Amino acid sequence: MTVVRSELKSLTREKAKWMYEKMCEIRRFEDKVHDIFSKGVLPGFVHLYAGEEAVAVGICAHLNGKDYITSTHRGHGHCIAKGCDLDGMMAEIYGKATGLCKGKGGSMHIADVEKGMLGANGIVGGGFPLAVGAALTAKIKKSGAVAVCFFGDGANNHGTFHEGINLAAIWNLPVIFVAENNGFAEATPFTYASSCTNISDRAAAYNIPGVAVDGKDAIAVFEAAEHAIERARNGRGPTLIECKTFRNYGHFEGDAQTYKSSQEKEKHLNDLDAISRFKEHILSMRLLSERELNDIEEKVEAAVENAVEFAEKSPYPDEKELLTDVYVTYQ
Amino acid sequence: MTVVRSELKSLTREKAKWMYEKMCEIRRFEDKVHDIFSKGVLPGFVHLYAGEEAVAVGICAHLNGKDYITSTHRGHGHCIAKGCDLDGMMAEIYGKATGLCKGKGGSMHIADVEKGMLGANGIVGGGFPLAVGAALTAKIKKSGAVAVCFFGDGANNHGTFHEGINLAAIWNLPVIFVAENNGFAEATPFTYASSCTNISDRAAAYNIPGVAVDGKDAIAVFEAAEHAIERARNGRGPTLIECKTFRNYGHFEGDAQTYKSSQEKEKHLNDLDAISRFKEHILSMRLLSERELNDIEEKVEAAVENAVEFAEKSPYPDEKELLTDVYVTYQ
Amino acid sequence: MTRKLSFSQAVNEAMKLAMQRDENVILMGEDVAGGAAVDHLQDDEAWGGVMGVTKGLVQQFGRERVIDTPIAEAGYIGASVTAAATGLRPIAELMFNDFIGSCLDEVMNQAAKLRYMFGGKAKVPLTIRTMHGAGFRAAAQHSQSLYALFTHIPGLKVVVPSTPADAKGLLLSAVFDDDPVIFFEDKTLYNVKGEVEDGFYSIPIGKADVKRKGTDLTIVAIGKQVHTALKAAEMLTKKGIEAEVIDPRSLSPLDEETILTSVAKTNRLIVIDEATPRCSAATDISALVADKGFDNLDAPIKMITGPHCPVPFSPVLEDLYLPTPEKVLQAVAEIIGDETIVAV
Amino acid sequence: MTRKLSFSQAVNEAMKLAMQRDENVILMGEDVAGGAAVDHLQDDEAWGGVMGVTKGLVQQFGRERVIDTPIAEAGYIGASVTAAATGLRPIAELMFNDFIGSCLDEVMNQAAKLRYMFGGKAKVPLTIRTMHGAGFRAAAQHSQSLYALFTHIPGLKVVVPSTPADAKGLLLSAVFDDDPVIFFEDKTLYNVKGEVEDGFYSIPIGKADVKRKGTDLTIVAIGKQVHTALKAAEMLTKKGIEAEVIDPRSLSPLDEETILTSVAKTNRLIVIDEATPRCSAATDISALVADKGFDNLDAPIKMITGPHCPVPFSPVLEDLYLPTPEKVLQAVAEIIGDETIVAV
Ligand SMILES: Cc1ncc(C[n+]2csc(CCOP(=O)(O)OP(=O)(O)O)c2C)c(N)n1
Ligand SMILES: Cc1ncc(C[n+]2csc(CCOP(=O)(O)OP(=O)(O)O)c2C)c(N)n1
Ligand SMILES: [Mg+2]
Ligand SMILES: [Mg+2]
Repeated sequence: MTVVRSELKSLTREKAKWMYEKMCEIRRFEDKVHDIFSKGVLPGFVHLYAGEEAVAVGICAHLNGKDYITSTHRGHGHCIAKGCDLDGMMAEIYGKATGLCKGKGGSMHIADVEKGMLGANGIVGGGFPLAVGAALTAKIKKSGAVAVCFFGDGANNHGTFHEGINLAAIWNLPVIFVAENNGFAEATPFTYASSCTNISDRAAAYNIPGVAVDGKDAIAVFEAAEHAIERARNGRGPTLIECKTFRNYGHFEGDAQTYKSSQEKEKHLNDLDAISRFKEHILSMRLLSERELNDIEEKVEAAVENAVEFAEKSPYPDEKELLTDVYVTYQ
Repeated sequence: MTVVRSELKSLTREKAKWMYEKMCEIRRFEDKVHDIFSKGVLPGFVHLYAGEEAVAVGICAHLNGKDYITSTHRGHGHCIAKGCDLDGMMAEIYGKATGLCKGKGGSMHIADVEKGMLGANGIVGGGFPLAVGAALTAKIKKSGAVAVCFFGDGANNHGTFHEGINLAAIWNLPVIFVAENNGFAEATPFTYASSCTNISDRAAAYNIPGVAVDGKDAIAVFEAAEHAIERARNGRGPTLIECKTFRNYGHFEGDAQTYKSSQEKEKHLNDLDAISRFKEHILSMRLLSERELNDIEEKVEAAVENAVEFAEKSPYPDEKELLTDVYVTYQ
Repeated sequence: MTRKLSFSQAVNEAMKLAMQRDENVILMGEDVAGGAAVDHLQDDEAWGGVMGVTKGLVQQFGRERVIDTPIAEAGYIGASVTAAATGLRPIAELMFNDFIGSCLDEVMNQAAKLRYMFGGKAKVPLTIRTMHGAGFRAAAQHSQSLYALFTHIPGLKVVVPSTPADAKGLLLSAVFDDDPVIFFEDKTLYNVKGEVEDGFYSIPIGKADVKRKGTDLTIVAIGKQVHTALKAAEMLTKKGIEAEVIDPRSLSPLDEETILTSVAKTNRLIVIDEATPRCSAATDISALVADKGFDNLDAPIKMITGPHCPVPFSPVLEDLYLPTPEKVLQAVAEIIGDETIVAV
Repeated sequence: MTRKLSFSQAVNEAMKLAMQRDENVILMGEDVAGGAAVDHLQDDEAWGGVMGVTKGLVQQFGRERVIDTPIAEAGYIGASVTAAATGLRPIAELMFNDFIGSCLDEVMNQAAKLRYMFGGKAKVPLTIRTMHGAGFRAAAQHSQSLYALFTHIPGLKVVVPSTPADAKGLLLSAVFDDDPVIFFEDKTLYNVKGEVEDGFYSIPIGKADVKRKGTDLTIVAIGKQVHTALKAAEMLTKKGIEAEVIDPRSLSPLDEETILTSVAKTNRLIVIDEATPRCSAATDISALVADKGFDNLDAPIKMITGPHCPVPFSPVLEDLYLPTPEKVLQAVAEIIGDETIVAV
């Protein structure tokens, strides 16, 4: 179990509440999508974030509405942690007109630019340069915003990792690169595909701080993020945070996961579960009561049910939508 | 001056002779191209290698005919060190039919695949994956060959640096990555564009050895290469060698080099000159005599004059060559 | 002897035969084996590609020849170029053709140009297999059909098969071709079955196949759209219109002669290409005929293509995106001047 | 008031005006300033781009807005996409269009598609300036004209100006356009001079310019080839043939109307495009007319393009590569059926 870090003043009651709620939302949302998908209702590819909640939530707990994030193909968790609307997300996954992207993007492209969520991304490694660009705007416009780039262990071998981090480093930009090392890229182990021992070790190649944390410990992530984001906001440049984590489901829905051992799966679904650990933690810190947590759980449950209902009742996009939004003025 | 490394047994009389000859060939060849270019005779872009001779020669001194190299836009030196024919090279730069590539490639694409010279490359960073591919063949075919990837400080920020080195590392391939850090990419300083202090520091990100050497000291390069190449041949994987060097001319012909200070230029053209230093060195080691070195210089002088004459007298390619060599069978 | 195989099985069989025939043939790509270096994993449980197309190959040929790669397309596709130039005959898988964005340089500036730039002193016997096509609800970054980009680039050969039998024979040609070939596989065709000859056979690259004979109209269709064309042709028969359906099978080289000969007979041309319309294979074939076949043309050349927009996610929109037999009939109605055709 | 400016000066002036008008306009690229962080370097000695096109801008706008980048095209072009989406209006320079190989993903899958994938909730006011064209003895990897690739991709606008005045007005439109625009500059045009209006003006993207009026034949020519067309037209006048020369100026969107109207009058079309021939802008324009202008056509549509091969280095071969007025005359002779034209 996680050691109580009493010095963590920034983990206020409100923060803890928010974090618990968001973690539950992600878990519930993903479990639900998993169920619906297995019934054959949902179109396309879906990559679920369940199991990795502590990362998105521990990081985004420090962000405000002006801050930016870039995400991945496994983007639902980042969206929720950045405050995207559950109804709009679920509708998007259904391909409905009421979706956050009017149904045109789908699971792999959910975005809410107004909220600083610059999009899930179907291209592995696509987010690095995009995070740099948002941070460049922040720096030039002196907005005080930071940009967080979430990426997987697989993405850490793509050329954009190198180009993006180097750019952020030489321009001293407020970017936090957050590796979600869940051990696998599809069916390929991190240990096979990456020559580094830890992704965070690669930070040295750019003269920026690199830290590795237990990514299933929301408080550890929260703490690491706090330092990094403060640093970035104070104009001291980028940080690379590696969060060691695990995805509860397969790479995408339908993956038998033969490449994972059953002990590993077992352990992560039970003892190491991020939400139970966070719960225990805040209970033992007496930040929130059992009762309060239950209330949150119920609220979340209802919100997700609601989102599904909303999505199912929503209409599909109008035919004319095929040709809108290609250009600001379609030609 | 360089300290005499008496333990360097592999630097035999023959080797030293070869090295001195190749360094002189490169210098003479490039100075000549510079002269001809300034008369407006030569077409296109030309990037001269003069000043960096110790790198190509110190490395290639350990290669045999089966080994591979990949090169850059600044490729003449690599070609010469890998044994390409001076006549064919010069004719290529002139765009003549007798050129190594029948005049179709030009300075930026000189190649001699038979000799393991896999091409100069107009694309910065283009060489990393190409070196990996050649090494993969060597490994699969168990040919015992190694592949050397020459690249500039500018290329070290390109995504292919990261992808190429990571691949070589995880597959444990016989590749030697040789950074020619001449301090500038065009007019942009290494210190601005790269977040690392030394390029060799980046080796740690791939769990491979990284060494930095004085790239204007042929013997230092020779020594570092010896270890790395032996290692690669013995199946122990890639090494990154950074050679700190300096180009005597501008980025390309016509560059006023306002970004370099005059002291820097002065120092490099005189005290730090790689050829004079190597000469002094082998004289002081009594490996070769003044007389022998003079003979080499004369021979080289004649060979380069000859190459120019050969190129000038050679015919341009036949019109039909426009459409040959696109495919093995042109369709 | 022939058996019914799915498109995916046919592609798999071609790779198996190629690897059996020549030990220089290797296969590399993301998860083409799957589970590299996972101790407890039995090779028969390994993924064999994200769609299972390479399933079983690692079992038969081992991880020395069926090589999983990191997500580093520039790196491993680039490596495959020189692996080819130095003596191997690699099949490199680019999982989705959309990922060419990560490795265009290696394909366009290296693979395609090495031979020419080196004055003919190199050859690059490389096959890049890649998935394309809309209709899978895979959205804008996983649904493109980008063969036009590759066809534009001299030095590459571009193959887009429409049936299992063609896929097998063309892939075997591609692997043993001494030039770089980009081999497109429509992800929505993988489960489509067809008769496939067993054993080793190859179909020459650059030879179109007349998938249906006809006299009144030529339809040239690319990849999966060959099936749209055949459906439209069936519908047109009821109206007494006999469409000839040509499957070019390779876009580069393009079998101009078969197309021009057909148009000389039918005097009308429709091209079906699900890719986006501008600077596309559709315009390419159309322009060919507007020049060399002009004197035989009795009607405007119609192109049925995807619209000038990214592929939308929502099923209702994606269905509108793709060509359909109905859209073909609409075009036929226009060039035949008989509106009743649309109602077929 | 107009003055004679070179193409390069006109482009420079447009950037200056844009940066003066809107502080959100920034410029980034390799050596666009030059000598970043070199202490002793005076800003007026800085390169200002590899061809000097951005010279002086860093002096006027400082290194906060004129930003040198490492050789990391995916990195900085990708960054420019979101810099645009989050409130800046970047001009990103891709030194040679051939380097798109290093950053196609950022252009094709991000810049071009963000708006659509996000359901219209993003805009990407980004201009990518890039050099193209053969004739500079720069060989296969620095001489391509790749506008067809970009035109194929929905979501991008593609501009290819042929004169200094157009370049200035179109670049100003591009920078203040809310969609991503790829702006092509032919490196062999940089020193070509022309009259250019001073002050701020813009030319709408999507509007072709009739560079010469004529009645007998329409020539659509792209970029530098407009000048080839004009030369050919002068030569044809002597034979009593009046060619109309249309410069589309932008390929995406394409001003179909101006082209179709011209062909309706002249009944003949030739397209000149120095890029490689397959799936090209030439085939695109040809296919347009073979469909929508078919009824007005009296002759095959001819395309004068580069051949299906990489650009060779040797000057003698490169000269053969490019379109020439003589090749145009040859095509005119064919479609007019008068062989004596060739001898003009
Ligand atoms: C450029 C690119 N290459 C390949 C893919 C196919 N792909 C999608 S997800 C994935 C694995 C990503 O692994 P990782 O980065 O570890 O993220 P995770 O799925 O574990 O969250 C791959 C290979 C892609 N989408 N984009
Ligand atoms: C992908 C790519 N980007 C940009 C260029 C333009 N360019 C040619 S050489 C060069 C500088 C290369 O610097 P470096 O790698 O240090 O090699 P050096 O010239 O110093 O030998 C640049 C930017 C290119 N050729 N390819
Ligand atoms: Mg992962
Ligand atoms: Mg350099």
